[in-house]
Amino acid sequence: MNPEITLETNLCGVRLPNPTLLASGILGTSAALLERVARAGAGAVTAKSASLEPRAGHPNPTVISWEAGLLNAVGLANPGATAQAGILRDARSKLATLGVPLIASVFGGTSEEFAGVAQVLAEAEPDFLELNISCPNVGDEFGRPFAADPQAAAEVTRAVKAVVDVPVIVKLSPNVADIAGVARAVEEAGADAIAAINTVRGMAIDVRAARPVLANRFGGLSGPAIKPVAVRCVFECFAAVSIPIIGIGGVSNGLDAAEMMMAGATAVGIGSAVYQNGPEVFARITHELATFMTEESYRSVKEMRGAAHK
Amino acid sequence: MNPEITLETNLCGVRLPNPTLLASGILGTSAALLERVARAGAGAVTAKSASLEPRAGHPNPTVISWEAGLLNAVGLANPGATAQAGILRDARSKLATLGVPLIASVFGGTSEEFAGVAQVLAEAEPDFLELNISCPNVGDEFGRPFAADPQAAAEVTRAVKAVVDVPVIVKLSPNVADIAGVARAVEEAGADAIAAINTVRGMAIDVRAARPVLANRFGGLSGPAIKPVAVRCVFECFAAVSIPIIGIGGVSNGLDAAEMMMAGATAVGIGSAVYQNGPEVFARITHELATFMTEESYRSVKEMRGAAHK
Amino acid sequence: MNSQTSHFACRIERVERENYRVATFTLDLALDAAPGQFVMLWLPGVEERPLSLMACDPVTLTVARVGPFTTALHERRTGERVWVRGPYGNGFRQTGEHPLLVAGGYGVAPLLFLTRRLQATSAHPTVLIGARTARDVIFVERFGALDVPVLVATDDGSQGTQGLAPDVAARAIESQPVSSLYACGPEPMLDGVAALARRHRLPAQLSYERKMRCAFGVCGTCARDDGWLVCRDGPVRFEEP
Amino acid sequence: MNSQTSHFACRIERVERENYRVATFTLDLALDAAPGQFVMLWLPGVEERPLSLMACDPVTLTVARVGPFTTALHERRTGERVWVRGPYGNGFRQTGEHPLLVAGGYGVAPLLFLTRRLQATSAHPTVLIGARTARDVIFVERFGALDVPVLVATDDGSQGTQGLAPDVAARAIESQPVSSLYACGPEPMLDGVAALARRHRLPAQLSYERKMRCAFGVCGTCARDDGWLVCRDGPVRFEEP
Ligand SMILES: Cc1cc2nc3c(=O)[nH]c(=O)nc-3n(C[C@H](O)[C@H](O)[C@H](O)COP(=O)(O)OP(=O)(O)OC[C@H]3O[C@@H](n4cnc5c(N)ncnc54)[C@H](O)[C@@H]3O)c2cc1C
Ligand SMILES: Cc1cc2nc3c(=O)[nH]c(=O)nc-3n(C[C@H](O)[C@H](O)[C@H](O)COP(=O)(O)OP(=O)(O)OC[C@H]3O[C@@H](n4cnc5c(N)ncnc54)[C@H](O)[C@@H]3O)c2cc1C
Ligand SMILES: Cc1cc2nc3c(=O)[nH]c(=O)nc-3n(C[C@H](O)[C@H](O)[C@H](O)COP(=O)(O)O)c2cc1C
Ligand SMILES: Cc1cc2nc3c(=O)[nH]c(=O)nc-3n(C[C@H](O)[C@H](O)[C@H](O)COP(=O)(O)O)c2cc1C
Ligand code: FES
Ligand code: FES
Repeated sequence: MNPEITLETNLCGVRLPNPTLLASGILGTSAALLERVARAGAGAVTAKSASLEPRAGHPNPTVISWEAGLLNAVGLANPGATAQAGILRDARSKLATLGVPLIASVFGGTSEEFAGVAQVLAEAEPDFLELNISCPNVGDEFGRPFAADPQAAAEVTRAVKAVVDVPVIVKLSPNVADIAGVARAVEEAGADAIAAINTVRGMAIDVRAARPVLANRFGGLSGPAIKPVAVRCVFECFAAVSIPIIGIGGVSNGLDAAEMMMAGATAVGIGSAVYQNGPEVFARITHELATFMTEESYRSVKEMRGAAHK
Repeated sequence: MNPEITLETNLCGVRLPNPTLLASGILGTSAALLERVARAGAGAVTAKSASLEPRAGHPNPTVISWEAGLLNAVGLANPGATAQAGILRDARSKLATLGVPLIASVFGGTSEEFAGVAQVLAEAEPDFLELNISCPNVGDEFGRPFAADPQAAAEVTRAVKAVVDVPVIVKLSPNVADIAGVARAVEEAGADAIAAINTVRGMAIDVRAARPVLANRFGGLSGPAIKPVAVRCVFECFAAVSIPIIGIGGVSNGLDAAEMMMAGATAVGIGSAVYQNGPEVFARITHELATFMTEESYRSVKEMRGAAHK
Repeated sequence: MNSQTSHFACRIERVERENYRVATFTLDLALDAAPGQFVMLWLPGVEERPLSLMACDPVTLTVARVGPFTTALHERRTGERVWVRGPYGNGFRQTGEHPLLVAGGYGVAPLLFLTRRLQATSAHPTVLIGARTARDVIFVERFGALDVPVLVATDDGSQGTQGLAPDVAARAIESQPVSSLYACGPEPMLDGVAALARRHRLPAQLSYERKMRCAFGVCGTCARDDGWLVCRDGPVRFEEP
Repeated sequence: MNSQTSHFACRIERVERENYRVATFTLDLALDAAPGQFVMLWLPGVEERPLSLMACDPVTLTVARVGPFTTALHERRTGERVWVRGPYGNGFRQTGEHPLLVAGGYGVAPLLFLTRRLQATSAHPTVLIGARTARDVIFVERFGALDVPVLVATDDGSQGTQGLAPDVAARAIESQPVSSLYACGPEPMLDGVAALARRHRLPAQLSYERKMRCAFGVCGTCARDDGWLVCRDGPVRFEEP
């Protein structure tokens, strides 16, 4: 790698060795897995979203692949906040020596529950708390996600900010008419950063079974199919807010990562690309990004940020 | 084709020889092209959306392809309502002998404009008027599409229904938090059918140019990438309304068409698939659909409608 | 997803009872797969679960009736449909001239597949079937038909040698040439075989099970404590001597 | 779109002036394409337009400066970037032993490409370059270097034979063996060549132009009155005798 190039990323004052990070819900179910992904080259890792009580998740099929991506309705399976705090503590000590920050992910059915879970997880001292207000797969239980409405999104943000000190990332949904409006609302409510996007609500029907493939019927699309949606959302958010943005959705190579940053992302989340490449995808993407930067004479990732807005 | 199988489709009392139809904005720019697509096997054809005044559309690049679909921001280029009425009249006489119905597509910046254009086009006596309240590519000029808001969508529908007699299809957008709510609103406002979906708002950035590829920056995604979104939207609309639904989005073979119908579609719109196969795609999809029906012992397309809701 | 359907819809061509709780299902589907790989079998409205391939052309599955999903499958008749996606995971690799294959329960299935593949090479496999009691012993005839030596071990001695499979395997290692170990069965059995392999400095390949969702290394459901993913890194784990 | 970029970013390797308004641009990009096919050239911030291939390896384009887009291209220097997608459309097919190629304006470009390909077969092409006046005549040396007979026709007789290209072509048909016609140039010239072909019952291949958007048969922008799509069905149209 060209020694003149730095991939170091500053996210809300926290140093990431590179701008790629593991998105929530992909492999982040245990401390050992989070460590494995960090060792494989991720610049930060996000744990699976946790709720107050343990959740079994939906029955199978819960995750399927198709040509252009994945469709999932895992249904937020997790061991509950207290057990999750244990996983996070364990992960934090494993990650410390690697210099890879840890992002905890919070889910709740109400603002109060979000705040409660956030408090429990914050005790494990992760570097960030991410609020998953945008899961499209638990609507039957919880109704429309908070991210569907600017007011509701702001309220959750405020409730959590009131009880924790750690920087708070709010994860937004693409399944709205105006994501920029939601971004503005959570920024005003005190969010330290935005993550965009969670999955795009979708469905697949098996025509020979004449029924939806996912047991939950609806699910979230991720992977290459949604990259243009994610890039558009990040672009719109960048124009609307001044807090940093984690760009997530369909990134599977270094040029995709550069595209996200040019749209306005400070860091780039990677999920479904693990499907093709395993955890090694992080090292590959980082390498491709550095090669691109050398070719195009960028010396730091910061120089790329928002470049497509000029 | 198995003689016991019928693909005949009844859409608001109008007979379509088969359930596939040409989606608006694809090839439907002239009477000759509409006739060509009808001869190639489409069960109905939709003309390009027309506005009151002629529109040049956006500068190029306006349409690009990528692995999982197309991204376009043609910007509703059209010759204006009066010239369009001429094209429609010409098309109608060409289509009459083929027994292929004609759908005119209406665009306007206000409810009044929608009604005005609808009146002009209705004079050409198309079989249907489709209201394109969901184009994601003219936001800079017209603000958010009417389809982003149930009230606005209902208002446009009412305005048009008040001035025309021909059946009115309202074309919805997937770029909303709750498409079923919009579907319900336009049904109450008198819509005779729903078309779902228009394109998904997206963007592509060329990283070596460090700028959006489309001259309009934002564009609409279509093709295979959006099929799961379209299937989900049709499924949600079917559960919400009782008027017929035209399922559109990413259909590129007979099984996709069956999937759309099982989600709840009465007829199936096809656009981007023309890219791979040319107008011959209609005959191929119809053939594949008939083969599937034979294999699975469906005798009419009606039997498939909504099958995945059971 | 149709153009690129996530699952193959197929029909059951044949059902053969192996014993009171195990049956073998042959489907009208051919896959290109290696022994040790598995598929996800979906019964719409019921569940979707991982099952090892006993053969891949046609796809053949040997399934123990243990709970709701496997019961639903056992109730399906010839001609009825099931849905399959896969194959997934990494299969067994060939090591050594005189492999000893240790099978517990439906673990016989992938090892029968492996035996067929090994016989196409210069290897001379021996199979050891472990079970609680005689009525749990299956596949003796299937292996016999392949002309491989078959040892049987039952906990109660009601068939073959009395003893746990790893112990009986240990005795075999002392009495005949054994160059490598393969095992598929309950985890305590795998642990026993792993210990045996370490003791005798033999390379071992052990096939593990965990609850699964995606089956392709994304969701993290199937991780072992050390972060090893059964679906993607396994299900076969290599223990070098 | 990166993983699957819509455009290739490339650099201009060489610029050669052909005359007061036409220049030839060689890019550092190789495509697999046939004569008659075209690419979409994008100048970010300016426009994207169709241009015929004069060669495909490396991609070479001969462009007349006629308006804002072509002016912007003419202002680019060696080493600067342009973006390309394609190739698109259907190229020329080989017909006959003695093809006559009629070129108007920058229509010489695809016909030079065609000449090279025809020379790799048993055909003996003759080229006729039509232009308003001597200073509009380009590519005489390029064709000369290929050792093909080159006829020139100018409206004012300032170079070669005086007359419109189709008329001069008609005289050629009477004086030498001609088995087929190819033409690329302004539409009135194509109409003239089409009439000539009908009169002499010769197969003809004519390359058309229309305003374009998608270039791959989706948007309908480039349709002729009869519903024929220049980008997808053409740009080359076959007129059977
Ligand atoms: C790689 C692999 C290969 C397998 N191959 C075979 C085979 O060839 N034949 C066979 O009979 N069984 C096989 N199994 C086990 C099979 O998947 C379980 O027996 C089946 O899921 C039981 O489901 P049930 O509803 O009938 O029983 P349950 O009552 O649900 O469970 C019975 C047992 O199955 C386990 N189980 C539950 N859910 C899952 C899940 N999603 N994934 C995996 N295990 C689960 C439980 O932990 C329990 O031990 C395999 C499992 C794996 C992981
Ligand atoms: C298949 C095809 C191959 C072509 N090959 C060549 C070539 O090899 N060399 C060359 O110099 N030119 C070629 N052209 C024409 C070239 O695209 C135009 O000259 C160019 O678009 C002019 O753009 P401008 O902005 O410079 O001029 P403008 O002032 O915009 O227009 C000048 C002329 O170009 C036409 N034009 C405008 N927009 C378009 C558009 N989007 N697509 C096509 N034509 C348009 C106009 O009708 C007008 O006649 C080709 C066109 C087509 C369709
Ligand atoms: C199997 C799976 C599980 C997921 N679980 C979560 C989750 O628990 N919390 C969350 O915020 N996002 C979750 N997501 C969304 C991802 O974090 C990410 O936003 C999305 O997949 C888009 O990125 P990608 O295209 O790189 O996968 C999940 C995605 C997948 C595929
Ligand atoms: C190039 C292009 C132009 C379009 N123009 C229009 C239009 O004018 N009016 C409209 O209602 N929809 C328009 N659409 C949307 C299509 O009608 C259709 O809803 C969408 O492309 C999804 O279907 P598909 O995946 O089969 O293409 C256009 C789509 C494309 C690709
Ligand atoms: S089952 Fe999902 S990672 Fe193994
Ligand atoms: S340019 Fe779009 S159809 Fe030809």
